[in-house]
Amino acid sequence: MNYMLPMSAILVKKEQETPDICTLHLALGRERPFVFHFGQFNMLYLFGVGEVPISIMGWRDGHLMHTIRAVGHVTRPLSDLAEGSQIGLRGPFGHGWPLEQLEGRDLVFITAGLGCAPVVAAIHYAVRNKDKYGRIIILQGVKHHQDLLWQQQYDKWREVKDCQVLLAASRETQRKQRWRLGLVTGLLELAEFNPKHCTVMMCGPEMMMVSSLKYLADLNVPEEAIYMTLERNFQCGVGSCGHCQLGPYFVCKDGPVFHYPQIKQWFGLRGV
Amino acid sequence: MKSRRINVNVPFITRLEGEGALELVARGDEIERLHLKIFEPPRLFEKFLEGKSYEDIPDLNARICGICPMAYQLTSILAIEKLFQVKVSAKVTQLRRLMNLGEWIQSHALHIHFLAAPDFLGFDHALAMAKAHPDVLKRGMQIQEAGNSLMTLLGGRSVHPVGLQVGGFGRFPSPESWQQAALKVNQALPLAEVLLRWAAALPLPDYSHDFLWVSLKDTSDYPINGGEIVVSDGTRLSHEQYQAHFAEHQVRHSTALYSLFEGKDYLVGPLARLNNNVAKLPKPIKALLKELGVKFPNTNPFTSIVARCVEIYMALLEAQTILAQPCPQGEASVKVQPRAGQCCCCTEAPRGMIYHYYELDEKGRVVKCSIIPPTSQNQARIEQDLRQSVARFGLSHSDDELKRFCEQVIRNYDPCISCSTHFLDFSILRH
Amino acid sequence: MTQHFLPKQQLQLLIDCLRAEGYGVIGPKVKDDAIVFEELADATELPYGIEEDSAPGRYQLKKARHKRAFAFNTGPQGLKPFLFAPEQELWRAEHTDDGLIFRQSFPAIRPLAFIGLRACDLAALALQDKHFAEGPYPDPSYQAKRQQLFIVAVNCSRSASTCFCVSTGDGPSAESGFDLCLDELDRGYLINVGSDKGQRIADKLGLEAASGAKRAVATRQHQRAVQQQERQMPDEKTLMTLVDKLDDQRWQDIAERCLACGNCTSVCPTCFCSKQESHSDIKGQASSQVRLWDSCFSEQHSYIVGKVIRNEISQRYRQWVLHKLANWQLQYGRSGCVGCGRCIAWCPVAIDLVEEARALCLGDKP
Amino acid sequence: MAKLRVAIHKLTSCSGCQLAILNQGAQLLDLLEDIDIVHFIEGGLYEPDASVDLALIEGSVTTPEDLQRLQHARSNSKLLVSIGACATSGGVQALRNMQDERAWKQAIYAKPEFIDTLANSTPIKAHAKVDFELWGCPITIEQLNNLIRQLRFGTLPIDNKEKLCMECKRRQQVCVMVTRQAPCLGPVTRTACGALCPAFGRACYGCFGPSEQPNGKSLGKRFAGLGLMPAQIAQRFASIHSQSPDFNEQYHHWQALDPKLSEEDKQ
Ligand SMILES: Cc1cc2nc3c(=O)[nH]c(=O)nc-3n(C[C@H](O)[C@H](O)[C@H](O)COP(=O)(O)OP(=O)(O)OC[C@H]3O[C@@H](n4cnc5c(N)ncnc54)[C@H](O)[C@@H]3O)c2cc1C
Ligand code: SF4
Ligand code: SF4
Ligand code: SF4
Repeated sequence: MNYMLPMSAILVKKEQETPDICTLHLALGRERPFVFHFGQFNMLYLFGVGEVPISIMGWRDGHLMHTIRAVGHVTRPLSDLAEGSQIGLRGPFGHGWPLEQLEGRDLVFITAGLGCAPVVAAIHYAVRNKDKYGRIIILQGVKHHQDLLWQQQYDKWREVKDCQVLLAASRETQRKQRWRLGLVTGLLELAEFNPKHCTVMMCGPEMMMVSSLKYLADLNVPEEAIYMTLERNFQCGVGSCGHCQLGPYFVCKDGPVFHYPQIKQWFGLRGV
Repeated sequence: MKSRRINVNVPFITRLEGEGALELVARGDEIERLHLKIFEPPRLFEKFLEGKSYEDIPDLNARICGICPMAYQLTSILAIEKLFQVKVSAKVTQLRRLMNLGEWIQSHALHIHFLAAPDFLGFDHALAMAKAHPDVLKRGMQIQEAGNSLMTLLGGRSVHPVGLQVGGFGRFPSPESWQQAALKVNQALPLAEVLLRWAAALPLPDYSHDFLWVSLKDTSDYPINGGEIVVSDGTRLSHEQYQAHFAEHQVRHSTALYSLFEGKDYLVGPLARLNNNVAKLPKPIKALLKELGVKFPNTNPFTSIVARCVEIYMALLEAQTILAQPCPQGEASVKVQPRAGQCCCCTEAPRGMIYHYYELDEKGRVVKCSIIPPTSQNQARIEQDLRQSVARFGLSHSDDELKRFCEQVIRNYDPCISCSTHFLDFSILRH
Repeated sequence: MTQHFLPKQQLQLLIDCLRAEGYGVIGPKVKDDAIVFEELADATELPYGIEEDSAPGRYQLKKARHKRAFAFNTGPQGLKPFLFAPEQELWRAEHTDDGLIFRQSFPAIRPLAFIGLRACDLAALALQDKHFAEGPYPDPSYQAKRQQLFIVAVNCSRSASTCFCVSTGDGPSAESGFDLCLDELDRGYLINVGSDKGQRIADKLGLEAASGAKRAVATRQHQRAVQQQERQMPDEKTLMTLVDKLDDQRWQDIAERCLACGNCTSVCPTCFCSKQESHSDIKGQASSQVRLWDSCFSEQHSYIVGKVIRNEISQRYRQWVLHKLANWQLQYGRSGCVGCGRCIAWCPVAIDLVEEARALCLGDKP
Repeated sequence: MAKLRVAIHKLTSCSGCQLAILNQGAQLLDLLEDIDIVHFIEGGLYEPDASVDLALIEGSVTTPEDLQRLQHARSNSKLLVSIGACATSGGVQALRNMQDERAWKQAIYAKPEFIDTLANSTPIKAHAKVDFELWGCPITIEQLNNLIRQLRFGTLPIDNKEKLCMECKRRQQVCVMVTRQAPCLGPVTRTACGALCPAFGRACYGCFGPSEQPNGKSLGKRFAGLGLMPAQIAQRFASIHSQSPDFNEQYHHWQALDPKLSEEDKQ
């Protein structure tokens, strides 16, 4: 693989999830499947506009999926692309979730806001391979309940045996069935899992992860059981551009999924 | 006889540098009132220059006009250098002239192709002309690029260049950029001849009439930033005598100041320059003019487009000669020592003579200044020309024809309304 | 290590030999009031009799009494811009009849020989090698340029006031990383061979062996350069304590002075940050992806949607120092500072890295 | 794809930024494949009422007419982009905002009552919603073309507020502040000009306006260290972008430290 040079990909299908979030289904111009780990990312390139790091959502029907929120210079026009358009793609880059090493453990997924793509991908995998794992706990926080992507998906997961789905809306005033008002961290006390034999995977705003860590500590979840994915500015995606540094780590190359003890010293500090 | 009441109103005369209006009031065959209205908001340059240091003046002055910024910079620099008794090297003087030539080339090329040519080829604007005459426009743009490249070579950019300073240049250009500019000039030079032939073949209406013209006249060269002020009536003046003979006054209809020579209107600009200096043209151009049967001095304002083409040709020829020499090296400026006093200078901007006057304090800060751009000087002349030419053209023409004619007459002068800092709105009121 | 002697007049011979081997020869010249590395036509273009007078925020060339070509120490840039170009096209995207295609861009690469690099430049090169050439994603154009490089180092016979390579262990004399290394004496050069490539050139020069006396002069020069250095960067272990000083008040003090202009990172021979831009042609048919030098002092460096992670100047200066002096050690096995002093001289507001590091690590009160 | 309909409006200015269109050279014809210029008085197109996708506004607001025309332009266009120093900060003519403007007019024009101007020269954003700004005096052809390209690609350009020093260093120019003690505004000025002034061996005078996080205070102090008097430092900030808040603040700060002024204050 030439890590520097994008390959072209065709946008075969676009699913509009919400007004500003869509899932792109991309056909790569080559036969063999695109090998990746959940939690890894690609650099997507829009002609003449630029490149952005986007997590890999999954692979379905021979197509690679990316879920994108239209927020700015690149992601807006990228989300406006018509089906049949071509873009560039480099990847996969970085380290994903250590899902293969977690057999037999309870899996706790904590996500908030819209940073859920890399975690949702992992949940899919875990549910599909349910027999390998213990309980699956899905904790998701959003601002308003209609912000939740893939509502039906969550409902389906609810039906899965040993799977617990807990939702929280932080800016809601009206109570709604199956929703808790407040922050995602508040859901932890409702979650039923074995703190001694679990793995936590987190994704979302750093503030949310910082406070989740406190709750997890209260629940006696060991730090070694915690993984998290981080977001930084990526220009190159391969640890060359220097933008993504967190202490001695290059988030793109050493992460974006980190084992918490590894980055503990640097995590959650202002302006680091 | 019952007089026809005519009312034409064109809010903005287009294809001028900057914007302005014209008001024409006529009763029957009599023009009662004819005003070139310039109402571009005054930018009060002369006032905010007060207190500014001689080092900052060239940069601020450039902003008077985006089309001929260099002329404003250099005129102030030359005036101040006179006061500070700075002697710059011959090399510096020559490079400054090269830069002036670049500005003439780009400004004239822009005027000819974007502003004037549509009049003669029967289009409303150059973009419409682009389809029918892409070659004409392309040629113009290539010549313009050559001019810009000279400005860029010596000033970093063609609009508000940064290379000039009191005492010389910040630095001499690099040999590579010198070569590049030479290449551009060499490519443009053959086009200049084609251009002149093209202009000479245009069906120019003949509206010759008597008027005064004023320009610099130098002993050796075609004048740009040297020589004395010469009026077509034979008067010769030093720059210092300018204020005694030329006076400005304000009129109600315009924010620009009117300038008169001993109470009379006069022309400045390429036609005035060429009329005074045709003898200084290089041989090949003289020969070509002869071949084409074009004669200067000429009192038909419509030939000013030809004058511009002549100047482009002349400028490119001279630029080629200068650029054929090796790229200059070494110290590009001399040290200057500010001193208090008064100074003034006239140079030839693309559109005609500019006059700058400064009074500086002992640190070289402006106490008072006065800047008289070419358009202020031409303004009275344009009105006079319109008065005569419109009468000759005939008021019986339709309003639309009249409007077009007036605009064309005005465009002969290439008034730069930004530098006189001003806007043109056309209205004809006929009783 | 046998040393040879090249008489002063024969320096041109060295240049000619290198050229005959197919190298473009790059060396120091005076340009725009500084020593810059540019293609040399011949030895006469070298900065004979020129030294620099540098201090925090100041760099001035002065005429010395001697006529040596390499009496200066550093210019604003060393090797970095040649290997890691300030602006470089990485690839081009084009709309063609076959759809969107991508083409890798390779800069024109030719063998270059550098004359006059210093020990600190070589140390910096070793660090850039680690970053650009030795990781899991090596940079192809860096590698290609690097392989073609021939280095003629020169040992410093004096130190500028901003130099502190002794304390970082990187100078003033080069120990490795060169093909040839010179000690400049009044009448010529001692030449040390550092590689087979270097040996081949040395053989062609037909050198005489250097006398003991000449070698003694070189040793004295070395000692003088060592003694002249007043600045002292704390040792690496001490520098690691910076990671415990994230909340030090000093960062705020520095931020009042720091312009966050990025000059220090741009002149630093080890800094490697870059950003990318897409430059499309006017027709929107082809677009090139361009890599540009960037700096951790710019806002965009730590920008993610919704926020700038290092939003304050104090945080950016902290990032620079923390990365350069401490975290670099974890990333590449040593501090990222080679003691060249460029960031001190070329800081427009005269911030002195050593002074700041000492204040932070050792509590020095400047 | 339909062409982008563009109107170019000029308020109070020197017309220099519009030249970014007319100085394109032969590539202008390529540009015109993509855009339809419908209003551009200097270019001979007069359609002030046409509705457009993009209005480019050159110049500052200094008269009631300027203001009217701006409001008109805003309501006729989907996107409004101010171009150049005049439009983004008030430009050079905003120097008058710092002075007693009425007295000025009297001095130049014998009959100031003929001239109708607003009290100040103000940027476009003071009067209308602005979608993007191109800074620079003048803007460059590259800035303009990049804007148009990015709009064609369905997005706006990245607003690059990086400091001039970065561009200067990338071009490997030698710092004039360090070698010549020139009072360079590069460390507080926006990138995009190509670091022209340092290339000519002189100090940047800030014609592209303030950069991100300009530490004007520290730079001003450095100028003092280089030997400039407070009034001279104030003048450095009172050039092309005197009314941008960052430069204005420094102007007032240093002007107040001018010994002559504080003498007068005491009296
Ligand atoms: C590992 C990782 C995974 C991500 N996964 C997803 C995902 O699955 N879905 C999703 O919608 N978003 C994801 N993001 C966030 C996404 O990268 C940003 O939203 C995107 O870069 C914003 O670019 P923009 O041009 O639209 O926004 P603007 O705010 O206009 O950004 C301007 C420019 O900043 C630069 N930039 C580089 N890195 C970033 C960054 N991290 N955030 C913002 N700007 C950046 C880019 O060059 C970008 O064009 C992920 C980010 C990271 C680091
Ligand atoms: S940090 Fe400063 S002294 Fe150290 S290598 Fe970089 S520029 Fe040189
Ligand atoms: S993070 Fe800063 S210090 Fe580190 S390489 Fe990048 S620019 Fe240099
Ligand atoms: S260096 Fe500064 S003043 Fe000079 S052109 Fe650039 S921004 Fe303008």
